[in-house]
Amino acid sequence: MMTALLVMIGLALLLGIVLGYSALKFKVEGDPLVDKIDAILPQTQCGQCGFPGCKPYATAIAHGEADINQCPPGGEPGMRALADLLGVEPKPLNAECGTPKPKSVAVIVENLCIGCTLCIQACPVDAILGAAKQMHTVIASECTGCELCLPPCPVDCISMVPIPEKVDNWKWRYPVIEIKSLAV
Amino acid sequence: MLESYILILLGTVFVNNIVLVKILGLCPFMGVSKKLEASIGMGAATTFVLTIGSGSSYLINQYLLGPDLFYLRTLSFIVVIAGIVQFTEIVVEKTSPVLYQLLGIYLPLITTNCAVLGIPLLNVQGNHNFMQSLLFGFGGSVGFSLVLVLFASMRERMEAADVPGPFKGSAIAMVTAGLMSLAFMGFAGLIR
Amino acid sequence: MNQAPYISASPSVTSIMLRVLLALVPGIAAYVWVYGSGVLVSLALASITALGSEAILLHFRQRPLMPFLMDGSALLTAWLLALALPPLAPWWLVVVGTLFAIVIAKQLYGGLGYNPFNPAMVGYAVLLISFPAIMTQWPVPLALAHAQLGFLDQLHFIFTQALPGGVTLDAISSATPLDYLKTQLKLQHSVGDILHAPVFGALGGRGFEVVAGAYLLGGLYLLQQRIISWHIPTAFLLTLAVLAAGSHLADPAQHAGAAFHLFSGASMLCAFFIATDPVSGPTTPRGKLLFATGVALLTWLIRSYGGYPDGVAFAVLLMNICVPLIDAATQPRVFGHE
Amino acid sequence: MSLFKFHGGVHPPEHKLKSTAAPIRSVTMPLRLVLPLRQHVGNVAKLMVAVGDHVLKGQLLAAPDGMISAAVHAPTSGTIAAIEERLIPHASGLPDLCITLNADGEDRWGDHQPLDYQAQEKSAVLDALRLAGVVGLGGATFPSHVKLRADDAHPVLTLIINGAECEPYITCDDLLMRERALEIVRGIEIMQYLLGAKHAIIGIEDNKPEAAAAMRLACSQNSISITVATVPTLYPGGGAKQLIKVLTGLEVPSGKLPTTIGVQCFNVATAYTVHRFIDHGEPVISRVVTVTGRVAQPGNYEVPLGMEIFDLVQAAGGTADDSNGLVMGGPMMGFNLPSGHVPVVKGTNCIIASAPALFAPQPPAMPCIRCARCAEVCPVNLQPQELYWFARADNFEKARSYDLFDCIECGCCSYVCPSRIPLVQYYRYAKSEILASDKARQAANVARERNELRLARIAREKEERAAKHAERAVGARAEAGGDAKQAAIAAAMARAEAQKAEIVPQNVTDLSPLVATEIKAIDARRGKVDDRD
Repeated sequence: MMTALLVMIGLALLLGIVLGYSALKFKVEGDPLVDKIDAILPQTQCGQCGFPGCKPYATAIAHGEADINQCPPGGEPGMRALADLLGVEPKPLNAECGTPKPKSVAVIVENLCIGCTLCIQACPVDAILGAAKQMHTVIASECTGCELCLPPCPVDCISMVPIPEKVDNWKWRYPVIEIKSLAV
Repeated sequence: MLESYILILLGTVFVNNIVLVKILGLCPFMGVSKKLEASIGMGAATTFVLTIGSGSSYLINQYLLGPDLFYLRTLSFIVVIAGIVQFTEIVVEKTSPVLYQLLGIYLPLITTNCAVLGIPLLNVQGNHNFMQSLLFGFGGSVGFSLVLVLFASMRERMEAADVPGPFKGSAIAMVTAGLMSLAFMGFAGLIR
Repeated sequence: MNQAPYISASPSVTSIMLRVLLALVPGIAAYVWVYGSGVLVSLALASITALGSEAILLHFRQRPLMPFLMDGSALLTAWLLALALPPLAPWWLVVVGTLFAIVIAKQLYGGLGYNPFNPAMVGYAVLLISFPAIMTQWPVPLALAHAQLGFLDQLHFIFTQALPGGVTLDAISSATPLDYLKTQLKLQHSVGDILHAPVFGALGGRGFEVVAGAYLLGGLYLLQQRIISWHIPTAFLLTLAVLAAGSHLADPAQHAGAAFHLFSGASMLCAFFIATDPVSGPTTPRGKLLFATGVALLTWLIRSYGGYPDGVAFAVLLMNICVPLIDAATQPRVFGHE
Repeated sequence: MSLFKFHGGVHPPEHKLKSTAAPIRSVTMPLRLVLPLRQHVGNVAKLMVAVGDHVLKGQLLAAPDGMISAAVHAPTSGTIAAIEERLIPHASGLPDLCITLNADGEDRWGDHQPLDYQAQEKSAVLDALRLAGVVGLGGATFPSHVKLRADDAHPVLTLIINGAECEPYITCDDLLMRERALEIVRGIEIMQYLLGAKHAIIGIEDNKPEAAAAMRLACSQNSISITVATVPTLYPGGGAKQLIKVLTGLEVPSGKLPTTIGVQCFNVATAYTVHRFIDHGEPVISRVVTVTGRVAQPGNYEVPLGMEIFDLVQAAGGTADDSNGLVMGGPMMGFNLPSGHVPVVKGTNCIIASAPALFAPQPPAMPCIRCARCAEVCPVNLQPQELYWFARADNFEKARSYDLFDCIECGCCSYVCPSRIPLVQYYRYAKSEILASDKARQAANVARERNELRLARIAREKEERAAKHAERAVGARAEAGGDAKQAAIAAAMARAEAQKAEIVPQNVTDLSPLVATEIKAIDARRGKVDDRD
């Protein structure tokens, strides 16, 4: 009995030492996964996921505190990319966080704008130009469509305008395979 | 001598493939075969654990336990394997965070992979010497890795197949594993 | 409305499959000549089962029936399986094998174009493992048989396993040449002695070598029609011949020669009809060579050292497993790439 | 000279004789011309005129915007009637900005002079070409002045002139070479001078012996050495990269320009327009278009740009009764026009009046049986069946790694597919999805950067303000007597605190320390922002 105990204790001790040493030797600094996740997120910084930006959401996913389906701007493809990266099953988007919308940009109705600068402070990417008491305007190419400027506006002069399909952003459609629609 | 070693190796890889013939280690076989990359990592990790585990189990069984403490066999094997798995996990996390994430729960679960415990126990049963044990462990894990990687490559291709709804995912993977096992039966009798 | 390219020049899937079926006809004719017309019953049984089960599954899967039934792929699977089975196999064997091939190996994976395994060979391997005795019980070629069975007798036998009065099972059936060779080798006989037995002809099994020759003929037609590329048949036959000839040279007592291997068992059928199945095979030229070499190597290994008399089915299935990796590893150099 | 081979290729029926019987015919100047500002690859041209302006023939209507862009000119004299979005001949069927020009019937030329190109700096000549609207007329419409700019890092040794015209039905280059060989050779001479190329090779497929003979004759009358090479007829032998391979044995490296291997390639029609501009001062205002298929008088027509395609087809005798649509380009790579009421543009090389008898309706696609016929004919040696497999499943990364972007969309794979799968459509779909997602990724990177800059700026401002506050506080203490004000501020701050406390943050339970610190840091930055006001 005594030998058995000793043997097991010895084994455990030995393994403990090896593991302890390797844990020190191979210590992981920082979290490279966060950046990988952040690279997939659309960087709208819209906060629809419930986190105050894309990076915090990425951090939360990396630590298993948030699900991969909370990003409506990233939509289905974004969720799939995350599922792929993390090796988990894809799941439908969480409707509580919002639903994917066609990509839009904010447009300020300029004759209504009172120049309060509230939207400028709300914009996470500094895409709104203007000064106090001056009319503001949105730099369309920089706007991420996060809608964060909508609530602060006291006169509701900002609207989201979907980006129309033009010759230069037009995409080829998925070919329709007719065989499935062919009745017997 | 060399010939017998080669036969042990070939025998464990193909004829007595641990997954498809002995039907051991199915949990990671089904779990980590969705992506080729992950399956290669899993194969490498398992090969490492199994080879070292098989060798050290032999040493423990032979020199530490002996015939008196045979009842500690399973227990001590599990302890040793768990230690090696832990070590592998630490190394993988350091060297490849993405692989670490991809392997997920299956990495620590190598501990409970029945193949990993099965091989040391089969070693004892077969009265293998140290070299044979090492080769048996290595061959077994190479066989495991081989079919895992082949299976993963097949599953990646099947991803785009028009599989009927109820059979999508794990169900068709099971069917495929079965058919692979069927194919591996062709090796029967090649080497005892 | 159409989209570019507006023009097309290629035989349809159906016409490709029909031409493959046509290429099997000489083989079937030789079969009938050697073994009697019982094989036609097997072919009919397999065809009906294949089309019927395919139709039912397509119906369940809510896919259009006609284009998929007409494509001829189910029929081809059925014929290949029926030709691989013993000619007087009981009806239920044919039905079970075909069902397995069509339902499990083909339709579960999504039907035409999606099956990773060769359906006919899956059906064959399942039967071989489940019913080894029946699967190795081949009729004696008519020329050698002590008793002749007419078509009706054969039909009767297929459905009831009953023989006409005065005829014993041994009188009409024997082991296949490959099987016979294997058992005799185990009994410490040398190849030279064994090949003197009456079941062996000039090249392979007596009678059967004619069937194999007819398959070769059909295969050449497929090559001429460019339905199959030269890679797989050439690599398969060449590898098998080299392995057999080499081992025969090294140890003539233990190994049969190249001609025997090429004209026995399913070698010819495999070279032109089974291994060339595009769906479950590789697509790159180098991949095809690799695949066929692997099939030949495994076939020879299983025949020479394994537990089964013929290894074609297992060899094809084993190489089917490797196809995705083979394809990935043999991608040709793309224009403008190093 | 020795020729080389490229992988694959197909031999579709040519149908070229139909439109080569008659010489190039001219059409009457239409009353109204529609000129899209986007007739080329690159940036949309900048408008230089306004509605109501009267313009002369050859006058600049829109100037190139940036390097990769091309000008648009008035094909005749008249008045600008409108500048608006109109339907253009584009596969998308979407409208784009166009200038509508009402012809005044005088067809009066504006000021135009030949250019003594040897007396000027090459860069000045190229700038002039840029303003002349010269683009590749083979169909790609890439601005030619960019390709003609000699690059010291990659000197061009061989100038290749593409007269292969491999697509069925199209014969506009054939006829141009037969009838205007001297002019083309003159254009080649100018191009060769600009590029500093050692020699020039004209590649012509061997199904155009008349054109090859005409070009040989023209070359023999010219002082510079130009080789006329007949190449075997094999589609897509007229693809620039394929022709370069056939003529020189060199492969243009993937994703690189032909200049990296010392080659530059132009279409014969482009050479012709270069000659027209340099020797006559005429910008690109017309082109030769093949009108064929189910029309009464198939043939080649010299058409002013902007002419409605419907009018052009009428000029060719109108369509037959069974015609069911118009295709721009050839049967292998063309596309359906959204309507006949779209203008002829610089890229319009061929109009085919299609009919079911001509182009049989495509049967439903069957699943891919992996027969690899497509791989056998792919001129780029891709594995079309694998690309299809990935594109079908939206597995874009995999498709990209199988070199999807090397696909030239020639249609050979679809042409031989026994399952009649519209393979090219899948590749186009996958390509445009990948490009869109790349664009989105770039935008996301910019947004991330801007967001980080903003957060940094806010932090910096907060610090500065804190420093200022500290300074002021020191001063205030010295002054004293500001109690009432201090109290008011304190009260306001308390109110703000209370308000803030009411806001309950979401998802903050069970956070890991890392996330918690992250959020805290952001809250801190926010606090700074709030403090500012």
